[in-house]
Amino acid sequence: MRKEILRLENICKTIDGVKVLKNVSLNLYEGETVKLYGDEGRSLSSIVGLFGGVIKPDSGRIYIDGKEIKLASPLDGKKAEISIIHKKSDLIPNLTVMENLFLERKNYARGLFLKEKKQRARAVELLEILGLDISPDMMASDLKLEQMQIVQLGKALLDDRKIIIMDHTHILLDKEQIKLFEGVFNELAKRNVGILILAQNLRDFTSVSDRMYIMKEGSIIGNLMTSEMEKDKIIQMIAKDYYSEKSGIYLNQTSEEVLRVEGLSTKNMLRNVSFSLNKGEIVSITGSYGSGKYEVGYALYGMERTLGGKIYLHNKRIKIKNPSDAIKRKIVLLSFEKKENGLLYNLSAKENITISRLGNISNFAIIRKELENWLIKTVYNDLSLNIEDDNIAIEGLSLVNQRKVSLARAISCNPDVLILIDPTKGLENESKKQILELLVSFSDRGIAILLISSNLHEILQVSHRVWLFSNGTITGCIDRDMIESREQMNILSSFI
Amino acid sequence: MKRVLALVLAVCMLVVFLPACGSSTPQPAPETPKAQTAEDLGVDLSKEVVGGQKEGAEYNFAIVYGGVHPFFDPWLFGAQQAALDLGIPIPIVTSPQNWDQTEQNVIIDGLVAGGINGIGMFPSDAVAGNEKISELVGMGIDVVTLGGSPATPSDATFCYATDVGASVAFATQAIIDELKAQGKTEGKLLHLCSSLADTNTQKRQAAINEVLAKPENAGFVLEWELADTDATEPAEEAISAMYASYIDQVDGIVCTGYVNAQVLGKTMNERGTNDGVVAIGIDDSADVLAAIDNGYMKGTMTQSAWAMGYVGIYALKLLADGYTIKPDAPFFIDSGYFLLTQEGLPAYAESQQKMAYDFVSTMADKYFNPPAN
Amino acid sequence: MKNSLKKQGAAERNQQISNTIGILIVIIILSVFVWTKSSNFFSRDNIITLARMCSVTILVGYAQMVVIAGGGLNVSIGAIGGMSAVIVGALIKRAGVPWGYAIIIAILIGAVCGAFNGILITRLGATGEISWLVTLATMSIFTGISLTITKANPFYNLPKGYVWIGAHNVFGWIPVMIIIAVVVSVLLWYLFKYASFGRQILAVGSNQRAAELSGVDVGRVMIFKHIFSAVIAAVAGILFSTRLGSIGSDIGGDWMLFSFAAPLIGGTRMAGGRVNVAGAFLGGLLLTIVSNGVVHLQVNVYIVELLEGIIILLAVGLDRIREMREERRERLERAAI
Amino acid sequence: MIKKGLVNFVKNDLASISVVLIVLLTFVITKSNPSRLSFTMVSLSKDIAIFTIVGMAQMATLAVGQFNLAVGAMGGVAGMVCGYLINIPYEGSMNVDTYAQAEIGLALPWYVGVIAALIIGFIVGAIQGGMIVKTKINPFIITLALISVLHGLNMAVTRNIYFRNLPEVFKAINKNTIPATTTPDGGQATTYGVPVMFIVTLVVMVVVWMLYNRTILGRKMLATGVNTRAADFAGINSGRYITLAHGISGMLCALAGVLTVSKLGAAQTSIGDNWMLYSFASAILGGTLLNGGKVSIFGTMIGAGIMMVVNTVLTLLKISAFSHQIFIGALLLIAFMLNKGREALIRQQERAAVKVQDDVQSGGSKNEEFA
Repeated sequence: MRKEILRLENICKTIDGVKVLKNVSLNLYEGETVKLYGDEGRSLSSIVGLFGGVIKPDSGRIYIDGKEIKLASPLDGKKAEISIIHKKSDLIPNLTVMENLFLERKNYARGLFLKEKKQRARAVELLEILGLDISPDMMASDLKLEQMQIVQLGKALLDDRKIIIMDHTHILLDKEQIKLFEGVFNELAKRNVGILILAQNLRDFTSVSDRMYIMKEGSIIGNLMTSEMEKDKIIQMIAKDYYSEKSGIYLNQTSEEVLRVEGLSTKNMLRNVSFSLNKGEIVSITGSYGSGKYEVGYALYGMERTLGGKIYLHNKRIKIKNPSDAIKRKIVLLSFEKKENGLLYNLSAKENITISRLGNISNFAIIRKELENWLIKTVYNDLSLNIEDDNIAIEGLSLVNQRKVSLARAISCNPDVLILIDPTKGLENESKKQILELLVSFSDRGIAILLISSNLHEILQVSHRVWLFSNGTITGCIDRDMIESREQMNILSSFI
Repeated sequence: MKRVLALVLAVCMLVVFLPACGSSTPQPAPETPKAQTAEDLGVDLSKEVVGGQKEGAEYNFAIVYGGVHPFFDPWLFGAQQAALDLGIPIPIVTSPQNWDQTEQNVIIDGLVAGGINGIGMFPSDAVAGNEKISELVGMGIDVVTLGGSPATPSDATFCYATDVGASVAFATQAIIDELKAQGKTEGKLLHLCSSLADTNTQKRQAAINEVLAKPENAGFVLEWELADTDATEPAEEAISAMYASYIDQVDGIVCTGYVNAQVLGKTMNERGTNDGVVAIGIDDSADVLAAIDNGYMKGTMTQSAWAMGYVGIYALKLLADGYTIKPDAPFFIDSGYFLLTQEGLPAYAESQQKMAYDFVSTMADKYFNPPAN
Repeated sequence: MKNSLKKQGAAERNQQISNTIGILIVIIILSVFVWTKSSNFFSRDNIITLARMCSVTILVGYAQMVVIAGGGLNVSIGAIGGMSAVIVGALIKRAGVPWGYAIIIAILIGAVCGAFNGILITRLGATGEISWLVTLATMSIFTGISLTITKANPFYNLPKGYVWIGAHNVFGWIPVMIIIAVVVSVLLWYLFKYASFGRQILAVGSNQRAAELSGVDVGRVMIFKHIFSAVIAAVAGILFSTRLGSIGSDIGGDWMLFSFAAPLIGGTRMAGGRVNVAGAFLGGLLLTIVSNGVVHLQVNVYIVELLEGIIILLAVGLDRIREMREERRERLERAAI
Repeated sequence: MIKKGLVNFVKNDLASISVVLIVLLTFVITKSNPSRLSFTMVSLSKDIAIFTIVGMAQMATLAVGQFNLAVGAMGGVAGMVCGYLINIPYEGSMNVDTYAQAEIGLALPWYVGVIAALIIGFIVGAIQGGMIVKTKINPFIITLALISVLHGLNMAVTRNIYFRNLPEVFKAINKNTIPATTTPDGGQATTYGVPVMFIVTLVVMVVVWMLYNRTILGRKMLATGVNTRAADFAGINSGRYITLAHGISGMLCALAGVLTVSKLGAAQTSIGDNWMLYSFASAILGGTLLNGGKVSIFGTMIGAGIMMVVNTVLTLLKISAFSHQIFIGALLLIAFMLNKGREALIRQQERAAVKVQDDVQSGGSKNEEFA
């Protein structure tokens, strides 16, 4: 029996009132490569945070080499012989590769000064092992993303650490690069290093893994040996609930076109994106991290400089320069991909809702209270929202109510097109359902909804059509009727 | 559109009506009195100096203030008048923005680079200014210090300034004498002093204490010093607070800062009374002169700021012409001070200039040796 | 759960009130303390003096508060105030413009200065921590302009009507200056409470990105915020010059410290998004009482500056403690859901 | 065309600002009186020497993504400490001529005073950094309040005294040049050397360069500056390095303060009063990024050079000194714009390299927990 080097026992963690980790237990033996597959990036990130010492578990224990340890700060993580490869590079951009590699290495320095020659020799050697054809004097900011990750792997190697955690959520590597990583992992496994790969897709690294954990909504629902691994089985395991859940929702669709986009391109991301949106239709855009799906929304909303492309609203060509322009044309975007995109903290729910409509409810720039109250009341009725005290600061509300406040703001603008980015991110099942029901009710009223999301769950539940996005353009389109089929499921899930 | 129109209308109305409410004919400001030429005042300027344009001599002079301060304002006119009288190019008159020696040095460096060969300056800092003066003199640039003296020993040719200590001592004694004349045997004095960073402040503090320590002045004490009141805001704040709190306990006020004297004068004019306080100001700001005229202030210690500029340029011209300072000449040349009271007010401007002319008419003989050849 | 939320909402509202009452108590204690040492503290003269001096401090605090509310800092307030006053002086004395027009023109020029600040900040994309550096540069420029205008020579003998503003007391007790300060306070309170513009400032201050996504024109709000701040600063500078009876280039030179202190003491959040107009008013009053009390108590002049520094440290310390308390409350709340 | 030119200007920033400095210097050389040239250069080089160190003091805090408004106050305190330690007390009674003489002073050797001042500077800076790290209060407010506290403390303790009876060796830092300036009797100096002060600054620059390019400490401070979070992940105790950076800043302020004491020939409380704006301007002009993570030591010297030479140029152009401040402010604005260009350039490079900029999925949790 090989030695167990890492064990998590019943780890629970709640963030923003959402249980992201529910009684998670897993273990890792030396020389073993284990993949942890999960559908929630947040849950996976929390596990990374756990090892990094930046997230403290609410309950549960961590054992390393059979000894219980506490990870209270990043420094503890270092001491605990764990190397983490973060998905977002933690290389220091304006230091060179070599400087980054040896940033923390005491034995490559004499007192306060650095031993440059020794460092250089080691760096060259290391880059060769890693198969990276770059100079050690290259600035970290000039590296490509995957190269950055490999350099981080190099840092891990340099450490001679026993455990490597790789955060692979939402990263798109091409086959070559995956091969490179796999080679290094194999090498490491021979040196008895335990490797834990956290991934949100099924493809990558499955072949090098000895085992695979499957995580769904924060709890581990399966632990398979690679030999037992069948894609279909896993998909069924994950997607089981989706089939049953989605049937209950009535879908409404007309053929009156509201929005048409032709050949939209931006400087950095989008290439020639064309699509159209009908009245009362919910269309989802999904794709992996970095595919450009979010940028579509922002470009439509006037927040990304567009290089080319035409946007037609009700068959009339329009130009959108900024969000207030968009709102005037009844296109509203709500984004929840990052916290700072969301709400106006410190302000009350009421103020949050009416902020986009101040021009309409004020006279001579003075807000007329009766108009404001009327607007609030209308919106509350519309959403059957019940916030008893709408003067309290927004932080005082539960997460789902905060979301509803955002939706209320959107509805207060009477939108024709509603663009939503990750609308249920971070919510619990019950709350997710409430939000999705609201979306459906909007579409019933004829609002065209563009749902940009990476959550398979919600896409499958409410969409009429799904567009697959990669490399800045639409690569596939799936109609609702077809989503049922197994093949489409496969395509979808491989993207996510 | 309607809104914009309404707004524009409102603004227009405001613009039209508001000024109409106030009285609005601007009163012409009493500018610095028009300088009269020496002949007007019946003073003979040494012909040699006036006409003595030495062959090949350059007269690139500059006057540098110590910092931004209203006291310096008449310097410019004095210096210009001197240049006119002497028939030399109009000197550069400039100033650092703060009372900061480093800043003044930077300006002087620039002037030197531009070929200045004589500087009349008020050192921003009495002690630290000396280093620069030594450098300048080492380079063969003539330096005279005006208004404020550098700490001695100094390499400057001489210092033409009011003896601030003596001036304050005189004022303090005058206040005490006045109080005694009113029949008081004891009294409390208040000292409104200038910036603490100013070394003259220390001199003045010492002078006041010296006067009060005299046996015949027993009974008169210095109640309090309000320091750092040589900028308008702190002066306004401190003086109005002082008026509100303990003016009734104070018998005499001696001001040693241009701005605090001005604010005190303004406050007295506004109150229309001197609250039974004997106050002596310093310098000749409009408010102080008005307060004296109204009889609220007993007087003000004046030093001729105009003369500073005039004498400075005059002396620089002498030095440029090859005159040398007599070895036995004193370093400090007292520019004199006098207590300007209500009676002296009408002839004030004239007397100030006369003082300067009188001084320069004898300066060359008294303090300088003529050029050897 | 709903109940607890409701309670919390009330607490949220009450916090501003309790905060304001807190400052009021400090003011009362301090006043009584000074009064026991110097019986003239509550004399009519001193009350008028206090009212006059604090009206300027309060306005300066407001000028800063408006900028802080929208998430920023402005160190050029004093320079704008001083420059506006100097322009009034120059217009009256050099150009012979009636003083009423002069005031309006100077305030408009102040507004232009604010626009200059705002446009530079938005155009240079200077957001966050370091945006104040732009105002440091403009401070130097504005100060330079007023020095160039005055050549260090103050304007004296201002028109009677002009000086009347600073000297007159309504009913013999209420200085005109404080009336103006109160009027501005009411306007500001109204602005932040009822005007769409005020709410947009708060929105940008609380979360710039979210405000932008909500359709608030962030750039415009930033520019107008600075214009607004500059106008208040100009009013403060001009008001102060009516009090002084002369206009020199040194007006506004030492406003920087208390422009921050007044709103911060009053409970305006440094990070932006929350203001307390009444608090800033009292904060300004408190600062004035301190500097007035220093004269009354005849505190040694050498330690006054030290005192000021300590007061502002205390004020930010309090602000931080409030913030931390709130953070903890938020955490507890999250855990409870 | 113009845009391309500007981009090139920013890309080769060090070279371009050097060109600006050279142009300005050329102007000074051609415009100024030939016999005064060497004097002007010596004076300028002394000013540049001091303000380079002041700029580096600001640079040290900018490197960790912060700033220090209290550079001047720290310099003032350190200068007074140094003055007190090395001043030879005046004995005898005070009269008008000696009013500015301090009766106190320990008359210690000059190096003791200098070292003590540096230590005090470091401690004061470190306290400031510690306050910022521990209380998490906005550094602007902390350093602003500390200006008053330090300056006030300086005034309250010293009562604005002058220490001016300083050892000759100490004053020699200002006066002497290498090689020594020779002055024949009564005449003008014939040869001028490089002022000792300038050499001191060059040495300090090398030390600071070593610190940032060759030592772990420097690396870690830069890492903290560019991305505190990433630094935390890399196991760097960012708080410690922020504190250290403020300490180093304080120490450099102290050094500048000591040099100013030598230059003015007296220790006084007003030292450092006008440093703040210059410190930012020279550091930013020189290419230190406001967002932290990049320092430019040589650039700081060029930046300080531009700031100093501009004053001379303005005086030579006979522009009223009252308007100088307008130009200084405008220079700071230009520096700010340059900084923006540099940052945009770096971002552009990053974008070109990294396909994906935004960190997408874990946003929620990260903002909560990792911030």
